[in-house]
Amino acid sequence: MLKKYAKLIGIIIMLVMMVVSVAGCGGNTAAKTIKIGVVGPESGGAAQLGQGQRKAIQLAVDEINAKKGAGEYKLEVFFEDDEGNPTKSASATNKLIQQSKVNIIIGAIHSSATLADMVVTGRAGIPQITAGSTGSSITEQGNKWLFRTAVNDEFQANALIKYAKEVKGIAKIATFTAADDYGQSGAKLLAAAAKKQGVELVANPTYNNGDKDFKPQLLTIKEQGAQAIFMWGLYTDAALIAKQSRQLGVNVQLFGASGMAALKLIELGGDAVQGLILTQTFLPDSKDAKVKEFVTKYKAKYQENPIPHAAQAYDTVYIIAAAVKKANSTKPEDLRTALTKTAGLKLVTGEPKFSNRGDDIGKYLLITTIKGPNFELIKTVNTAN
Amino acid sequence: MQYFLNGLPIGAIYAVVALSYSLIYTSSGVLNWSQGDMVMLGAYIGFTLTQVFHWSFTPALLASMVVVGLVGVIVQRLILKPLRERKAPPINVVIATLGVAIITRNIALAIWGPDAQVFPSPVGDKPLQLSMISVTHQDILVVCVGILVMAILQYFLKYTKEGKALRAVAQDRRAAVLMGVDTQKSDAVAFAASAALGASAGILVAPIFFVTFNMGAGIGLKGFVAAVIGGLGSIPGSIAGGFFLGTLESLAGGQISSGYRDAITFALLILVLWLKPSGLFITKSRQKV
Amino acid sequence: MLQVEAIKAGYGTTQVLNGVTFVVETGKITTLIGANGAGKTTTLNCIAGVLQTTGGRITWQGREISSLSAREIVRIGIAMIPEGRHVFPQMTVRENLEMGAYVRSDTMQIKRDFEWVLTLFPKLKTRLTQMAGTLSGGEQQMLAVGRALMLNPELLLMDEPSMGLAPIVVQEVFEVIKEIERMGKTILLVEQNAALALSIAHTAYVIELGNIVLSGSGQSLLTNREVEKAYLGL
Amino acid sequence: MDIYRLAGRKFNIILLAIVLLLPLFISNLYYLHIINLAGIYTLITLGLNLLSGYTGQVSMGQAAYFAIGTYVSALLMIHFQISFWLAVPAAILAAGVFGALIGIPAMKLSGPYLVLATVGFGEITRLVILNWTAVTKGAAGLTAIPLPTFLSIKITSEQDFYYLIIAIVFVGTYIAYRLAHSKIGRTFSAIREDELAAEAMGVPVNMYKIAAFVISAMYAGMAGSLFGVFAGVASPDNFTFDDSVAFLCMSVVGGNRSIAGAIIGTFLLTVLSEALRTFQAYRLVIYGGILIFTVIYMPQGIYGMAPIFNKWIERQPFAKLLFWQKPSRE
Amino acid sequence: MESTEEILQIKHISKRFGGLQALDNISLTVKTNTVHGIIGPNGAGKTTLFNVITGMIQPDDGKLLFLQRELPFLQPHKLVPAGIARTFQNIRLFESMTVLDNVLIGQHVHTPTPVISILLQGKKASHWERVAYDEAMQSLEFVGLTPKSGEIVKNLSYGQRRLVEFARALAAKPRLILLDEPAAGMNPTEKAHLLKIVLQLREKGYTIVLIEHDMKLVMQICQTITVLDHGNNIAEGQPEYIRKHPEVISAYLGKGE
Repeated sequence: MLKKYAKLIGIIIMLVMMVVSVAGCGGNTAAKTIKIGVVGPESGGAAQLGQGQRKAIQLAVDEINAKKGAGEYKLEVFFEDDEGNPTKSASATNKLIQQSKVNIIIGAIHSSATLADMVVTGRAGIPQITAGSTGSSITEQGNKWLFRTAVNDEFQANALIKYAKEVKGIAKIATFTAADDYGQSGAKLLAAAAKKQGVELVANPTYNNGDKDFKPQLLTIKEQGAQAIFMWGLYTDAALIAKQSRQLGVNVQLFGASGMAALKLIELGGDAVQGLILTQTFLPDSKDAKVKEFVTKYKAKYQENPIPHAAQAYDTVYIIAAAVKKANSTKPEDLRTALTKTAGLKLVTGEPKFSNRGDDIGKYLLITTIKGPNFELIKTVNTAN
Repeated sequence: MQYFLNGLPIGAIYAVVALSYSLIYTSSGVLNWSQGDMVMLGAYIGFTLTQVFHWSFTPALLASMVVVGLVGVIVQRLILKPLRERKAPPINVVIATLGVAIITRNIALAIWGPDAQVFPSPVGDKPLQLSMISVTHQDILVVCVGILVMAILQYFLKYTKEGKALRAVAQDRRAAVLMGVDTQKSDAVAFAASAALGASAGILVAPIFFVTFNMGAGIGLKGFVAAVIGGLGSIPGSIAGGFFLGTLESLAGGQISSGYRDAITFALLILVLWLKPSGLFITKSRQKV
Repeated sequence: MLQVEAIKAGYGTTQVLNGVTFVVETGKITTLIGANGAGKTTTLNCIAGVLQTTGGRITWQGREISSLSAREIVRIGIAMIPEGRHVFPQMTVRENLEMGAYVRSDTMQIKRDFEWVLTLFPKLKTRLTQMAGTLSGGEQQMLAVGRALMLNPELLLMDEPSMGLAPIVVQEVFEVIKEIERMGKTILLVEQNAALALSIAHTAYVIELGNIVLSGSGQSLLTNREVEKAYLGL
Repeated sequence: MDIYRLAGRKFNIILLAIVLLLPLFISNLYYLHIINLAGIYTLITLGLNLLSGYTGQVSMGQAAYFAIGTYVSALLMIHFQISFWLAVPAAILAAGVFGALIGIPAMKLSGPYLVLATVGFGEITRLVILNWTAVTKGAAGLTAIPLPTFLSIKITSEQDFYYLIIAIVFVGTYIAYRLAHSKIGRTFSAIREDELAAEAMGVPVNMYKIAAFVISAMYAGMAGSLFGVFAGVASPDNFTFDDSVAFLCMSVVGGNRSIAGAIIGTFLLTVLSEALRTFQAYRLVIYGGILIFTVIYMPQGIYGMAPIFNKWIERQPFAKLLFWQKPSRE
Repeated sequence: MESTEEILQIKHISKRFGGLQALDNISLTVKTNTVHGIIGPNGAGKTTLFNVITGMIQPDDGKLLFLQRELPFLQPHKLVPAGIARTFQNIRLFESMTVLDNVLIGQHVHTPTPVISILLQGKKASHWERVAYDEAMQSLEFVGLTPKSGEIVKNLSYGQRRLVEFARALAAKPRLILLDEPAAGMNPTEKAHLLKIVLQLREKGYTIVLIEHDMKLVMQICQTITVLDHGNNIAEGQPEYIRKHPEVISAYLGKGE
């Protein structure tokens, strides 16, 4: 009969409750503290992004607390690993909101995870700022709780195509993008931008995550006679694509977006990525004072160069600190209002200012190229325009 | 032609990984899901030896095969042996090896970090342009070393005492016992040999693919698919399956659809399983190692 | 001399041997005959160390070997030719023979024994590179015998060498067995084909339901009506 | 009526009360969220137990049916404004059809070949979802999946979902229990134990095998529909090979030859993977270690251990109520 | 109550496995309500013949008539409804299920599977479950295993497992029962018990074909015995006739030199 099993269900629920009551004892709320929850992939395929984000946020929180940058409020930060999995990300966000009682969420990095988290933050009414997801579907939904300090892919796609057409005189392009949330949105935006600016898109192959052999697609691109390849994916993929295209004798101009902007790209790609043009929001060896200061501190603490995601996450904490100070409250609605009015900050990656969709339109968009072991700035574009 | 050529190096690697599956499957009937992570481990050890300790390629290859081979023995002793002694159902064995895969992968993440690492090709990756087609030195190296490794395996199985014992156990466990063969030892040898095979595949792909902690999952699965397409448990079948899968992927990716490339591979796999479960390249009764 | 004293054994909860006792004299053919399921193969498995006995003892040349594993039994020079031959089908004839000498390390002597086995089985000599699985049943039986001889064993355990073979081939196999005896090897032969086994055996034991019910010289049992009874249940 | 029964009945009432009132006690909605998630996964594991535990057909592709359930119901709800209660049967049906589809080649396969075929099916499904962007929106996934309503009550909060999920899990458990403890379950087990003997006893083995695939697919499809509305979004990242593996682990760790095992395994591993979050990088190492330990030392899963402790349990009044298994058939 | 009606006719069946002629143009007839023994040395083709009858092996040639109707090959699950049940040489039970469940599987084709009723715990389901249960318990009682009905099969002794298999075949309510070495691994007491059961079954009107090596048993219970050797039917007749048949004796004892 069912009884036997019903009992077992009972036990499990009880065990869960026990875990609940034991674990639930931790959270005590001191007055005048703002709790920030951070969700990101600290393990799994994109672990380097999540770990960079974590390091930068910890750095920013320590600094702000040391110099009382958020007025009377002390910043307290909670990190959760989502492995880049949307279900786990939603659970982690839930945990931060319900158990750690955070007032605001930073995260996630994968667009699919951010989208899943948005359901949670939206239902709970907690502001969420993603410093890593660039997919256009995130801000297209008109979710009032969501802000983005990563640069919108649409800006990047437009800027890149424009640069290719006007400066490099390229008329026929191919896109080569990852079949993941990031790449698929990039492909769509690049195609739209190309159409808008009258550039012919001759091929648009994709690849799946984890693919390592890109030669078949590169051969197709070659056959179609593209003058440039626009990549939209992670730096490991980009480095391999660059290498394999050179091996196949596909010596066309390569373009890329901020997702692959890491010094590792140059290390991994070697000669093949020399001359690659990509947009990014942050250059560690920039002469800008803010950048220099950030890089110096980050290096001192972690003995490595920060990745662009780290810079964006770092800025995000400063934006939150300013919003708390301005709102003088940790209520979600007050924080949200204060965030929408963000202005007058000069940070590492720009002068943040949110559009009514939640996009940061005060970002500097840097068009850079790879020269030797470094990125070299070609031109700075203000996304507000 | 170019598509076909491009499939060869990756095919060689699939073939080596497929062999490592076949070897364990025939000799001890175990479907070892941690095989892909042995590839990863081999790549990392090779990377560490060449890049951190500045060894040259060949000793690094050999050392990494030895170290990963030992890992294989440890896995056999600590996990497969108790499972066999307890006559565990096959599904438990599969899950245990999955557990090994999870552990190996995450230990690698803890040791070497999440970043991809460069493993420069020992011969450089400049392309050789031969009229319309181009291949790199590394590609040639992969195919050559891959074939060499397979030849060494073949030599080991054909001409050494332990190798022959391994085949004997695979073909008739009971009779092998009557010959005085220690089946536990030959299981361990099978695990060591197939882990070492995986390691060699890891070092070969490393310059092409970079080294990442999660590189094993994809290569492992493809190697397994190659083994089954060719005929799980057969050496010539596994090799043929590897090269077949490599070239098929190259063609499917270039000519049909890159996004659906793996879907095509798997659909073919299910078709092969359905119509000819013994493998495409095995003509008569299933041939064992 | 092999002495089997009151051994008991079985599979799981079923007892197959209920105290089997017999002796195998050095340099002679001893045969164990009986109907199907009487316990012949089980007895051989106990001697070969494949199955552990649950009672009684087995001694070989004065040394107790009841608790040795199959591997250790092989090392002390006892070879078994299993029922159904069990050659390694995907290995060549040569490799099969080499597997027989697996536990030996005296390379020179192995080479000599290899030649010797080939003179004993000239047919195998022409098939050295052929896969064992492609041989005919009789050839496989020869190979199984040859493989066991590659151990250069003192004692040879043979389980139903006539099974599944055409009568003419069975004759050949038995010729070889006699030949091996002439070389001074000790043989314990288990057979269902009683008449044939008795005709070449020095001593014979009839086993029924896990007990030895009859013994005597091969010739004497050949004419004994009791044997027929044990087989046909009269 | 013996004491066991009497106590059992009283216990059941208490249990029912606890289950129904649980949301009132749990103020931390995160825990409710995890319970809800585990409840959804339980449906998958129940189906998987019937398939792999009872019928002996291992599947490493359950995530595919889960995905089909999610996408079919979510797309129907988004594009055709169909109510959740109509979308669910459609999703279950669709998943069932695919279950039959993979069941057909599976008839001829066993062991690693069957495992690989199911893995292949899972991957094909995921890749199709990923690349068929016109319908599935590709990797970006479906967003704004509508919330279900029940008698004009909109189900929004974790508590609402709790009752929705618990009700469906209850029905699902009941059905699985009835199947498992009937002629059908008995026939499934016979196929697992010896296909040839079952065939010789007149069992149409192939038909039953396909039925097992269809049932497990339907369970996963049901779970998928729930998951869609619960998470509000769905993307291919939710339905990977790793997820299929996780479902299989839940089934085996809990004990795949029982219905209770599905519930135990699912809740345990779901809670465990959340609880281990604090251990950072080593948590997956611990997770892997637990898997290996379980399959070696508890080959029948945790529930399979219960009879071993029966003697001990009998002496402990409280434990007896919970765990004691009557030694023979009811 | 000797009957002359033929229940099973095997006509010119041949089967080759590679180089081995396992069955060579075998014909034999089993009469209703008899115990028919098939004997012969190892490898004579006895089990192959059973496998052909039960549809597990497709013969190269020949046909089978059961109750004057032709039997299809390769559809083992259709044999039970036709009225044939079998046991296996190496005992093929559902090892980790209870004795009762094993026997209930034998009932499979005789009770409907009312899915809806099963799910709703309906009357129909419980009625048929009860019917099946009663039948199964009767089979178990017949072989004397009632007290063991709740045991897991793998915990039973060899002889008991043979009986479970027997009970399972009985539960299929066949006209014809094929027993493949039913006495193998049994001790004398168990054999005596088996003998009694088989004789009782015959009294009840069943027809039984058995393969057996224990000649004593075969001679005691069979009305007709067929002797196979190397795939050939070398003798057929009553026990007395078989016992004295010279070819039978030489087949068993070997021809010597």
